[in-house]
This record gives sequence, structure tokens and C-alpha cells, in this order.
Amino acid sequence: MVDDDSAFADPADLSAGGGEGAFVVDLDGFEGPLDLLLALARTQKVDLTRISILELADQYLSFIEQARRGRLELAADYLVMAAWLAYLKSRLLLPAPPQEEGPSAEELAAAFTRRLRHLERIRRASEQLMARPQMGRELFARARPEATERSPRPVVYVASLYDLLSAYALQRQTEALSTVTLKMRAVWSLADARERLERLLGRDLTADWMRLDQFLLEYLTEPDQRATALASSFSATLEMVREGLVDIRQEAPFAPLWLRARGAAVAAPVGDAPEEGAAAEGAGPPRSEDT
Amino acid sequence: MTRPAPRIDLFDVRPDDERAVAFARDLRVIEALLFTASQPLEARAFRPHLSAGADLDALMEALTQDYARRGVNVARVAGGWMLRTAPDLAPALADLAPEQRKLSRAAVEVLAIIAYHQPVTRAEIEEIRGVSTSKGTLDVLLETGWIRLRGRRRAPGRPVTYGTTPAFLVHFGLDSVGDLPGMDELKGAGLLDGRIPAGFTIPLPTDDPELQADEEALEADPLDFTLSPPPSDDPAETE
Amino acid sequence: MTRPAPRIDLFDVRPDDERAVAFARDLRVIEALLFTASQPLEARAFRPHLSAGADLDALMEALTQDYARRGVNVARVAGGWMLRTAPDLAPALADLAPEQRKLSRAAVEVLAIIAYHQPVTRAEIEEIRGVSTSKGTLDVLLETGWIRLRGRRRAPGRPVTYGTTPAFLVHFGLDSVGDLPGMDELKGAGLLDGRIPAGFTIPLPTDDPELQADEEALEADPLDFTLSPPPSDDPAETE
Repeated sequence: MVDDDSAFADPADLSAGGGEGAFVVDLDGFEGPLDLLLALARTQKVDLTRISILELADQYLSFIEQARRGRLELAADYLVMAAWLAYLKSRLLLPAPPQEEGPSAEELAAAFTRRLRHLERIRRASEQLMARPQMGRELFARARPEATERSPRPVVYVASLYDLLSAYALQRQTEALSTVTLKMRAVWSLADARERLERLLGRDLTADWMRLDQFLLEYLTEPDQRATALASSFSATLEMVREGLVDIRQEAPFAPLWLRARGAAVAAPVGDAPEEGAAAEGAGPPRSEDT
Repeated sequence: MTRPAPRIDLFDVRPDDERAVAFARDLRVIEALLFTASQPLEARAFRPHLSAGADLDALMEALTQDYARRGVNVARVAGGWMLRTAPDLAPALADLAPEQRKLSRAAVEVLAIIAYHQPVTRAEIEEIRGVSTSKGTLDVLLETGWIRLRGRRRAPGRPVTYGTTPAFLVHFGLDSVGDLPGMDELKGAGLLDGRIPAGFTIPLPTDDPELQADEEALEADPLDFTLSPPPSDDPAETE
Repeated sequence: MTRPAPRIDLFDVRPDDERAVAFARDLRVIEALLFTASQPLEARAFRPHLSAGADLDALMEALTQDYARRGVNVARVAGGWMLRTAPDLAPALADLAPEQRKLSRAAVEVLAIIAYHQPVTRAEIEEIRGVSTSKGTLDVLLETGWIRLRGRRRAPGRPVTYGTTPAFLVHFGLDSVGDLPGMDELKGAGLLDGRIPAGFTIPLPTDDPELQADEEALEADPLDFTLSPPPSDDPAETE
């Protein structure tokens, strides 16, 4: 289907395509195949009831042919209509097959004519409608009807129970669903975790080994934040290890993670702690970067 | 051409003629009510303000006559009465009309189809026109306030049905959709596609707010945002 | 008392009387202009629309006379002219039927939350809606007479608690707030869909005039006008 023009198209005369028989091939002026057919029918200069469908089909098909020769992009609608008219034409010309199913060729043609006539009538009716004097154009009403010697009306508010219930349900639903999203946002970002770690390590003057989860406990009042806090803090720790700011160690897989500020430990040889051999993967890098 | 007889002065009554006094007062009240109204007023809008047993038809007839030659006329519109300027003054008043956007041919045609076939679905409009209707066209018509979503057709897909509004009748100066021009010609015409038998006639259009038998209410569909209420323009609400 | 003489029909002119025809036309134009105007019109507003050499004073005088006994009068206002309803009709025009005003969407939402969550504070309403509630919205709701200030929550800031009134039940045809549909009913009506997370509940509201355990009386605070009682029809609130 072709989209019709935007609602406020330029009011150019759209019948421009239909001159005296000689057609300028310009489909832009037409709003689809029916419009084109009506314009073509008008060139037959007969009442639509007495129009020759065969002649109309020929006119349409040759018009489409011209348009295609002019390498115009034809909307599918026009081609569908062309195919249908070609089919109708062949049905009308050929003798009817003995056992025909569905409507006869004549019935199809008659129905088609009715459809064209209906569109034409609607067009005529719409012209008559638009020709009527219209408010704000030819007729005017009071601009400010309230400017009168009237006492103000009492106001009564109205709302239906349905309004009330649907408003409530909609809000609660929105709230219920948005609350879920809000919780998902309760995540410790890497930056958050690092900032907290730095604050903590900076505060700790003794720079002893301390358990990561121990330190996190003071922030973690809500249990559902544990996973995100631990993960982010651990990642932040690794980052800080890489930058040579902290040491990290772990006795065994899933054992508590220990960390301390590197600055405090410069005096102590790093590599000689026997436990470090058991350090988990996360503790590996600091040694290699030590050099 | 004969001139109509000079009017009698409806407001010139003898104080002792009680009926005439009541009639003149009722006329004045109707006049004032019409003057203050922004919508066409129906009979029931006048009743409570008129004297007991007032003959509204006679009153309206007298007032309509009285205004007929004035610069403002009483018009029967959308099932009621309203005052509006006389049609022949349009040229003199032309510069009062704000620059109006002209409806495109497509929009005019869709409006006419809605008016003459209401309640009608978009698919039916497209069937008649043989082209798809852009959403913009319906939006523009909805914006004019002349058409409205009526309900949904009880049919697969539950398509929305369209119809005209009282504002449509007022704008085009129609008392009811039965007064649409060209109705007779359309009534006898066969409708839509070839599947409909030749004797088929178009049902009379109706803009009755009551839903038709094959319509159902247009309840809000949470997924259909085109029907959702517009965002509140209360700034405090938007946080 | 003498009656004024019947008016001459200004609009009844012989077509061959050119001056009278022009005069009548000018009168009609002035009438139409006054009718459509939203402001009093000054002389220069008429001039461009009138015939050349029109005597505006004579025209205005004739029109003023002509309208003098009607339901609408020509009045001289602010250096111009305007049409307005006759002052003596004011009582007759007084609106008998109150104006029906639709609640804004925001107001309906707040009302719904108050109904379901009462007693509820403004902060709690805002928490549920996710937007701040304008004072205007609560004022409108108080004006409807459907909600009232119940008391104060025994909590920091002692926020005011809101609840519904008997008038609320009457308007919405409810026997009690307990009749507000619960979650299952809302689901059944298609108002809540399946996306509701587990643990979602709808509270059991109460509009019991007795204060709840966490509420205390709403004494007037002379400095806080926002809390001053509304024009409530519940006299218990005003002390």
C-alpha cells in the first residue's frame, strides 16, 4: 500500500495527471490506484455506471506501462491493481470455463465499478461538506463567552471508580517494577570500592595485614550487597596491587583475603614469607611486579 | 423580490399583558443564555431558567426570526441552538479568521468517510480509498477535535472505531449527522469490496455516544500508548 | 410610567434606499464584530469594516437603543463598546446546575493512593508515585470533600496523615473502603498484569475516624498555613 500524502499536503490540483486523453505520466499526483482509475474513468466522459471496464483496464494498463518505461518506481499497489485488471480483462474476454468457482467476471466487474462509484460519491460528499460555511472561517462564535454578568457556578468534581482503580493499579505496578530496577543499581562500582579501600588503608597507620571481608563488614549492613562489594573490592585490590600500593595474600582457595598497604612494608622483604607460597592466584602478580 | 414584513417588536409589550411579559422575559433569558454559551445549548439547558409552561419551540422560533436579518443569527446545530455571525458577513469579517491550515485532500476524504460511515475502522477507510492512511492524517483529524475514537469493533484484532464529535457538527453547521450533504446519493450505493452484494445499502451514520451492537468499550490497553493519557502538564508532577 | 415607543426595525430597509441599506449593513457588521470580540472595541476597530463615510456615533446610538430592551445590551466600557447580558437577568442566569469538573490524572492518582493507603502522609504518597505532589493537587482533592486531614503521624516532622471521607464512599458507590478491590480483583479486572513481583501487596485501608496508634491529633499550628484546615465540612477538623 502507498501511504497517502501528509495531512497538510500542498493543495496542488491532484487531478493534474488527467488531461484530455494525453496523460502526463506523473503518479505523484495520485493517491493510489483507485484515484488513478477514477481520473482515467473521467476521461471516458460517461457516467460511472456505464463505464467500459475493458476500456478502463486498457487505459490503466497502458498508463502503468508508460510509467514503467519512464523507469518510474511504481508502488506495489499499482502493480497489484494492474495484475488484477489484466486478470479481469482476460476473464471478461475469454469464454467462461464450464465449472467456474466464485463470482463471475461480470460480477467482479460490477463490484469493481461500485467501488469506484462509492469513492467518487464520497469525494463529492466531502467537497460539499467542505463547501459549507465553517466556524472560524465564515462563521464566528463568541470569542470569550464567559465575559458576562453571571454568578460563578458551583463546581462539582467527577471521577469514576474505574479511573481511580486503574490509576492505582498503574502506579503500584510501575512502582513495583521500578523498585526492582532500583535495587539492581545498588552495586559497588570499582571506583567506589577503591575509594573506600584507599580511605581504609590510609587510615590504618600500623599497616598490618587485615582481612578484606572484615573491613567490608562495617559498610555492609545489607546482606544483598555483600557479593557486589566483595567482588568490586577484590578487583580494586588487584588494581592497587598492580600499581604497587598494596600487598595481598590468601592462604588457600576460598580462604580469607588479607591485604596491607605496601608503603608500610617496604622494610620487610616481601618474598620470604613462607605462607606466600600458598597465595592464591590473585596474590601472584605482586611478586612478579616487585622487581 | 418581496421584502419580508417588518418584524413586530417582541420586546415591546404592555405591562398588563402577563403572557406577553413572560414571553418577552423568556426571550431575553434565552438570548442571554445563548450569548454566554460556548456550546450549542439544548432545550434542557433553557428550561430551568424559563417561566413555568414556557413554549420553547415558539420562543426559539420567534428569536430565530428576530435574529434572521441581524448580523448575528440563531442557528440550529448539533441538536441545540447557538448564536453565530451571519454567513453573508464572512467577507467583512474575513480578517477575524486566524490563518487556518488547510486540510489535505487525503484528510478531507478520511474525514468524509468517517462522517458518512461512522462507526468505521481504519481498515474500512483504507478499503474505500484504496490506499493506506498515514497515522499523521488521523492524528491531524483527531487534533481538530472533529473525530474521536469511539470504541473497538467486536471483530478479530478489535480494531478501533472512529466517529465524529459534536464539535464536528458545530464546525460544519449541522444539526445531526443525518443532515450531512449528499447523504441520499450515498445511501443507495453499494459498499466496499466486491464481496458485498449489489443490493447492499450503507447504514445511516450515527454519532450516538452509545456504542453500537458490534462495538465495545475502548478500555486502556497498557501496551497501546497511543491511547494513554497525555503526560501531565503540571510541572510539580514531573519532578 | 410610559412605555418607550416601539423601535423601528433597523434592518427593514427598502432595497432602493442606498443609505438605509448601507446603514443596516454597517449595523450588522458592528453587531457581528461586537459579538465575536473578546475585548471592548474602540471606534478604530470598526472603521476598516464599515462603508466609507459611515457615521459611527449614529450607528452605535441606534444599536445601543435597539439592544436596550433585549437580553443582551451594548455597553460603553473602557473607551469602547461591548455586548454583555442585561444586568437585570443575572439572577435568572445564575447557574442552577453546578459545573462538573473532571479531576486531573495526578489528582486521581493521589486520591487512589490515599484511598488504599490511608492513613498516609504526603511523603508516603510521593514515595509510591515517584514524583512530588503539588500542593494544588491536594488542595483540589480537599476541595472535592473526598479527602481530609486525619491527624499527624507520630514520627519525625509529625507529618499530616490523609484519609478519605464518607463523601468519597458516596461518590464512588462504595459501602466502605474495605470494598476497594484487592490485588486478585485488580488482576481479574486486567488492571494489574502478570509482571507483579513477588511480595507485592495491597494494604488494607481504614477510614476509621478514630486515630490509629501511630497517629496523633491534628492541632492547629498558627504559623503553618499549609496545615490549616480546609473549608472542610467535617467540623471536627476545625478546632
